[in-house]
Amino acid sequence: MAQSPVPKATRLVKKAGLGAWLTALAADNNVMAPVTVDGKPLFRWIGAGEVGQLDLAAVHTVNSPKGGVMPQTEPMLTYSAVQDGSGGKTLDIKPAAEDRPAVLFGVRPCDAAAIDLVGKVYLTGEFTDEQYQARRDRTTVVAIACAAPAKACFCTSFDLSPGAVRGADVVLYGRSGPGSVAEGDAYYAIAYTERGEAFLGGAAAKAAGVSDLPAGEADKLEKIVAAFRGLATPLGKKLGKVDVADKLESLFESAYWEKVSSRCLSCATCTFVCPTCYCFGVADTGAGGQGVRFRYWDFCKSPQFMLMAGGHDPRPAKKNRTRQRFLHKLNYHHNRCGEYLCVGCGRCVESCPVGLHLPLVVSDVRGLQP
Amino acid sequence: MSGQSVRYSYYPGCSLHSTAREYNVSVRAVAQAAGVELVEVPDWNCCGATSAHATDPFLAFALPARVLLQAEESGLDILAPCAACYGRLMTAKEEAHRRPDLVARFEKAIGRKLGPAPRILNVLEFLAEPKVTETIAAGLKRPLTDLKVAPYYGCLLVRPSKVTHFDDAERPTSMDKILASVGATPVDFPGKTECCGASLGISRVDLVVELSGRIVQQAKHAGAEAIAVACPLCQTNLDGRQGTAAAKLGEAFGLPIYYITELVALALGVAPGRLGLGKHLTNSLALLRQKKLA
Amino acid sequence: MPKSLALDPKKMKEAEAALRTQAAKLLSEGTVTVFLGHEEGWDGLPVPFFATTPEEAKRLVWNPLVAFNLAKYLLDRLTGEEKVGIVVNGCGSLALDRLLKDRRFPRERLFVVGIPCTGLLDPDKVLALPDEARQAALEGGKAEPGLFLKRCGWCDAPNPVVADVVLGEKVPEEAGPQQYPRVEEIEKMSPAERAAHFKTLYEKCIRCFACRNVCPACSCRECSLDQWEPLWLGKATVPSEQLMYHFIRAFDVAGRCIRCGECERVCSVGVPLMELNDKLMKDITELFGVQRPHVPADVEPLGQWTEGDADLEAAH
Amino acid sequence: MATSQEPVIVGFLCNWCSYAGADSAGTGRMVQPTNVRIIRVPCSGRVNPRFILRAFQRGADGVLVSGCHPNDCHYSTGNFFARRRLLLLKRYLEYLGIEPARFETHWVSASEGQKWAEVVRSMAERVKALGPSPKLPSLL
Amino acid sequence: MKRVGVFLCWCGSNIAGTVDVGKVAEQARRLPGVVHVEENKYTCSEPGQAAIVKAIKDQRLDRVVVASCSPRLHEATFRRTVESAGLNPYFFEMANVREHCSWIHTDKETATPKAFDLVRMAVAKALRNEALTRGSITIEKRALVIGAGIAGIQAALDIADAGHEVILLEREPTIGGRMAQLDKTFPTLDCSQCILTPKMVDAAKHPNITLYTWSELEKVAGYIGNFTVTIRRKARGVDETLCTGCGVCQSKCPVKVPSEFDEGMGMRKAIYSPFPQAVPNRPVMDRANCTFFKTGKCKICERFCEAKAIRFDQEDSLIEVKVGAIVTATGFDLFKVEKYGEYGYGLYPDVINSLQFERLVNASGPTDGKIKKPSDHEIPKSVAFVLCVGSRDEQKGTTYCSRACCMYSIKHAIQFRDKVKDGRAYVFYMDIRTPGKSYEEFYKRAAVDYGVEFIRGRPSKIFSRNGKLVLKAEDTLLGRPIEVEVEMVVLAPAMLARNDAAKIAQTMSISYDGYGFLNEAHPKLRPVETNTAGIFLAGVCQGPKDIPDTVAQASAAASKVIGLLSHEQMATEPMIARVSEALCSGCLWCKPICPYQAIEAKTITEKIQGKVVSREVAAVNSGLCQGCGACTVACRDGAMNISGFTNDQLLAEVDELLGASRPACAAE
Repeated sequence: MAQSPVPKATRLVKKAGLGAWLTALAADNNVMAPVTVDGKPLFRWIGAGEVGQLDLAAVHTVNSPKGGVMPQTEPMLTYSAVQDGSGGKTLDIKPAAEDRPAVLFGVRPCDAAAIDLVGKVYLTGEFTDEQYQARRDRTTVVAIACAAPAKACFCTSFDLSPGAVRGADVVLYGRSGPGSVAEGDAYYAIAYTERGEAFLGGAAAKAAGVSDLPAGEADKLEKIVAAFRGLATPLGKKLGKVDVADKLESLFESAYWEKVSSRCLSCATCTFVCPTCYCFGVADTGAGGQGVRFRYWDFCKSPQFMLMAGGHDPRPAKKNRTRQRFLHKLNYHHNRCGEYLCVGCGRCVESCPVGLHLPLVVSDVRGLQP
Repeated sequence: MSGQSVRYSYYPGCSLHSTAREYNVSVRAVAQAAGVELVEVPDWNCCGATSAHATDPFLAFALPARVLLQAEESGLDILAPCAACYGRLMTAKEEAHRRPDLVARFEKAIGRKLGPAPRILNVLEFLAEPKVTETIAAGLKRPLTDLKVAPYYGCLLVRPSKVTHFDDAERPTSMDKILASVGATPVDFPGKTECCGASLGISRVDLVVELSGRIVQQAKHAGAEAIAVACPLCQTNLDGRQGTAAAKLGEAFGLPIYYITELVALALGVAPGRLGLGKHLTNSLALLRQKKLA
Repeated sequence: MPKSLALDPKKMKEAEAALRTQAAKLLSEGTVTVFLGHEEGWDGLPVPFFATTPEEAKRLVWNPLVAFNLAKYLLDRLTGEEKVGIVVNGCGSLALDRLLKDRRFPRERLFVVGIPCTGLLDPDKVLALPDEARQAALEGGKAEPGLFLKRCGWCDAPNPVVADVVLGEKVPEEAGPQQYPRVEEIEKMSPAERAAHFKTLYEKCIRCFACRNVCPACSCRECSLDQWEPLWLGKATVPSEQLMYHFIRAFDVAGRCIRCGECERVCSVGVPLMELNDKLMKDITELFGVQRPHVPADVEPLGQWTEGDADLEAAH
Repeated sequence: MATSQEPVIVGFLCNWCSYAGADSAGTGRMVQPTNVRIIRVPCSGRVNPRFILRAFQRGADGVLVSGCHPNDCHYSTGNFFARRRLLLLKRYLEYLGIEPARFETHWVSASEGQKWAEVVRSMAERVKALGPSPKLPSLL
Repeated sequence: MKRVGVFLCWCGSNIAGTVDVGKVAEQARRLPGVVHVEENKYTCSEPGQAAIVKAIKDQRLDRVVVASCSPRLHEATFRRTVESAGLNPYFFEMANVREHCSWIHTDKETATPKAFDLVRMAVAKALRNEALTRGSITIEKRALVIGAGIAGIQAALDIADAGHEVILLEREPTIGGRMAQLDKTFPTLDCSQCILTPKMVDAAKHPNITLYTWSELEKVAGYIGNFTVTIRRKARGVDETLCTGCGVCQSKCPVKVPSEFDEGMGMRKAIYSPFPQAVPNRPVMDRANCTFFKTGKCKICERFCEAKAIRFDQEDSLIEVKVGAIVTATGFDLFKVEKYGEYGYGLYPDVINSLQFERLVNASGPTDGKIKKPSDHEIPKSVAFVLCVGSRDEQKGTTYCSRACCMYSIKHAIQFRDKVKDGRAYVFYMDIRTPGKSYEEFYKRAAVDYGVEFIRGRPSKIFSRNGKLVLKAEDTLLGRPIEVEVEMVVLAPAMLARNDAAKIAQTMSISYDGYGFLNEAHPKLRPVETNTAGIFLAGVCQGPKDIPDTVAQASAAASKVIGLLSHEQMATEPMIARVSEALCSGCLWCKPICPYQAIEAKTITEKIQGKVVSREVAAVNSGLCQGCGACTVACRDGAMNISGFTNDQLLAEVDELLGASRPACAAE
């Protein structure tokens, strides 16, 4: 595990105060938080009126909070035809309007790590995605450590844990340690970035009764944080550390891909619930000389994803597309960035209608002959 | 008489309560004989004939519309024996479809919604209703055998046809059929639908005398012994102008002018004495006695 | 039509054995080169499985959790010459028949093993049960009606309608008009309430297209909703497009939906998709007298007309 | 967008009867409200219910399909197919929360300019009474 | 990038009076793809079209939008214009801002934005217009003429003389139609029969003409150049090939019923030829009145028929013919004058209608040409002719003028004065209309030479007085009421469309107006064509007219047919269904929907993932497809499309209308 992150500020927030905090935040920020709609836990933008639906019980929302920094559909620019001086016309192009600052609240450590992980794709190297950068710059990530990891959780198969800090500005740790947080109980709110520090010192936090740590609790805090970080994950235990990057180098042509992909439905469930999938497409919509250019999540499992004008498709079959998705996560990205493109959230395990997911592939690959 | 009683809303209008009381009597007598109940429209008002409809389009609509509204509650078909009343009610019914502006103004003025208008019957339609025809078919007490009667329809029962949708406006036959059904001999004559002069009787007596006189003359030349009418004003003009007309046209007439309901009532056995035939100006009892009908 | 649902795990066990034998025989004799069935997946739930050798056929399972309709996988094998074996229960055979009627797979390249069905359980619900209750349901057949797949509640075709061989005895069928209580409830709402209802529940859609991809009535080579010209469906995931996606798709399968409910089952965010399909099927029955097509007619309900169809103009 | 202006009704008219009927109304100078925008199609049977859904999606306040009278179709049976599809669609739209008056189907022949004008007048009135059609959030 | 030119027509003040064309132009300049916007006073005029051609060349336009009148009027015109400039004609698109906008609106404030909407939609569609090529089909070189009155006979003879086969269909027992009932024709007073019967004989004997009398149109399928027509040959009761036309059967038949041909003025038998010169000279059996069919006994005709041609057991038969063109000449009915109760028709026997008068005055008619009163067979000394009975009367009849009644009533008056030297003839009229060569002179002659008395006034009533008929009217020239006593009254009824005109029109898929008259494609420029290609009109079925006009129209229709049949092949509209084979899944649910059986399965081979595979897709027979588009809706793949009305184009129109820029013009 990497070196322990250094707290910049530590506060205490009562569970009962969370609502007030979110309400206060919603006044000046776009707030995204887990809520339950018709029985399904979802990460959603919520208004002040929806704070009551906050639901921190489920470890996994169906979707991840990645939409908070990579909206599924995001306007990039607007255009309109206007008359120029000489009776002709010209295009008036305006960048998309900037959103308000955003707070992603109640993010699980795996999802927070995913934001950082994906950020490397967008923000490092030759090109910087300015729109993504701007969005990240105005986003505060408030994570919450997992008191009881779910059956499909395997963040520990990577350099993460139910109490990990990566990607988060603030992490909330249940004051009584792993296990459920009772009513009347409280969270330690620990800022690990300057942004987080400012956040905990902000007006909204004050309004919510975020207080200083009672004297003498520092020791207890340290133990509890360590407990969270030492927590095992059920699937992680079964899977162990993911270690297949090198082996996959030689398995591109393996018959395995044909076999494992045959039951794939070619739907986007795995991609869209995955916190680390980041591919997008660009499209225009408009009429009469006005319109919007926007990007939207695309998915490599789609038969249209690589289809080129003229009909050629470099990945014509499910085999090619399935291989692409898993090699990207387990090999290509690892080669480029030195880490897997997966944080072990387990959503693909839970959501794939046909049980075709990353842990399965990892475990299958281990058994394959190179 | 078979079956249970049938009910109609009854709109007598001003004439049947005043100058044409005997018309009222005979309509009710026929109704009674046929086992039909006539329920007078509560708090009815003037139909707007002549004065209102000639001067104020809104009032011309509003007056009959209110009558329809008053009748609405009973849910019954309306019988309007006076041809002018019938014409005004039918016009209002037609305008209610065509003129939402009038309806809106009316509803605002009266504070109530105007529902769909009921069926409006003139007296000839009433006499062709199943209850009445059944009664006639069941047996006449006093068939009007040998009585040659010219049916005179006047103008308002059949015109304008797009409002009344009743009979052939130029060659109506409904009254002919009723007369035949009670045993009389209908006499076809050219004056059937000519104008009697109507309310010009007050301002242009000379015209009315000529118009009414010619109608009576044509009926007589066609062999009629009497004329049947279905309108109070027609009755008044044809009946009351015969003397003056005789002088003008150089020919005496003496043709009794009966309301069609009087003849039907007689045939159904109502005693002539009950019908107020004495109110007519041209002797209408003599002919009946001569034919042994009274 | 509330049905009396009774699981028979013993029968299923017998069927499973017969299925393995049958599939192994078909594969070894070369009648088929692949056999479409289920095997036990990572977490114990059956997943679709394609056996290519008699050896692999031993991995085939048949238990109360084999909810997944296999027919759609035939499309992946459309271009070959190979003969394909497939196992179906009642609803699986309806899906198969749908594809056959849509001419999406040649019947002569198919060998269909049918198994009469005594009901299936909802895998998600079973998985969430405590161990003992799960055991009781799966092995003892003791399952609350709520544990069954929704479609079992309205199933009137437990026996395969297409099969080359049937394993096990026919199950008695309960015929009767289909009931649509959920639709009726929505019909009682005001237009504004209905609009709000669909907005709330349908804007959750994440446009993963799992519902379409699993639907046996959706078998186009390239879905028109994926096409760019014309752009039937905008790419933006905004409520207006999310709802339109489902509204269009439901109308496209109107009269062709087999009421298997797989679209709703595979939806990860829980969009109640059958509310649309059922409404259309209910109206098609009411308006045109066409029942849920067990064996789809040679002409679709919307591909025909009669002089007696209600006059639209008068409907206003 | 639609709130500040007159409601817009999209009309899909078959080329042979209703489009010609609307022409007749024009030739006869039969004054109508300006709400209807006509899209010419060969036959009412050409009208894909998706077009109608699309129009409502994009904020149409009403949609009107008009074709030849039953049995009078230029292509003999197109309007019968249309009738069935659109009948189902009408109930479907209602179910989806679109007020019934926003979608109408009429049969107007080439000679029925008067009827066309009346259809336009009455539908425009009904749609106006309903107010603007609710539009779901979109990028535009 | 496409280059669209938009041409906004003022149509004089027709459009510009209600639409601010300049403002629309200014807005249109902003539309995507639009590189040229131009206003014209009259775009369809020579200079207007020249401007389009010039702009296409100068501005390198590849799409043209004209905002003017209805495409039903000028789409073809502008397509030719665009084509003449070297552009594919289907790159043209039209916005109907006249019939659908300026003519139906009064407020410039709202009409202008609407016009702009229509232009936007047309531009959006035009951007998606594709180059289309016309196909060709073989033409069946045979024509069908429906109705063998003078119009049908004339058309049939003209077409046959040009060397094409003609099938002449007539539902009555004989050809000849209304004209055969007439005595003399105005204004020349030549004998109707004398000029008609030779033509009837010509038609019967012409080697290119096949005559089917006592036959009706059952069904028309197909399209221009390739119609398949089903004809019902009604059971005649007589074997036409054996019958010699000797007439013994009719002379022996014991049954007498009023003759339709004589308009009830004379009698005929239950087996009969309507008149002696009937063509073909073969009787028909009237089963409704035949004693044998009523009672099972009689058969006198059979007994006397030497040719053994009587067939009691004959049944209707259906025959199918293939033709390339159809002329509809189905004629007219007369207004039922009974509807004028005040005129006493039916009550007074001596009130008759004009056609009855024709029969009375006709030398071969029931009275041998003597004008006799039906009541007492005496010669009337005075006759009143009443015009406009049913014509020009919105209350009881029709709004239109029947066009021929003035002239034939004048003719009747002259004929009466000619035959009854001391008689008096009165004509009651509203207006005397004589718009024809030598017509006004004819009218003058009636008044001056024949002393016909013309009274301007419409009788309000006809009644009987002292055995005479009295016409009550207002003489509107004198301004006073009059009464005229006559012995006979002749009512001139309006000419009406056949009572089954709508059915005929539906059978042929052509349109008809509110009166039931069949519609021409354009009232001025395409007067004998219908909106269904290959079907033409002649005679009164299209609208009231007299014999000269009818014959002229018949020849015009014939010349159109001759022109069509002179080609071996003809170009077909390319706006028909087409399949994207790449998208087609081959479900073929489109097939049962096609009304023309134009869709079949077709096997294609293609490479899929490197493998050559064959699969079935739908294929459209371009000769059969008519472009209705019903199949497109059944196609979920989006593989089926109609060229010119593609899904893409129609959606573009919807999107453009309702999209972002909707308020662009209105907002200002």
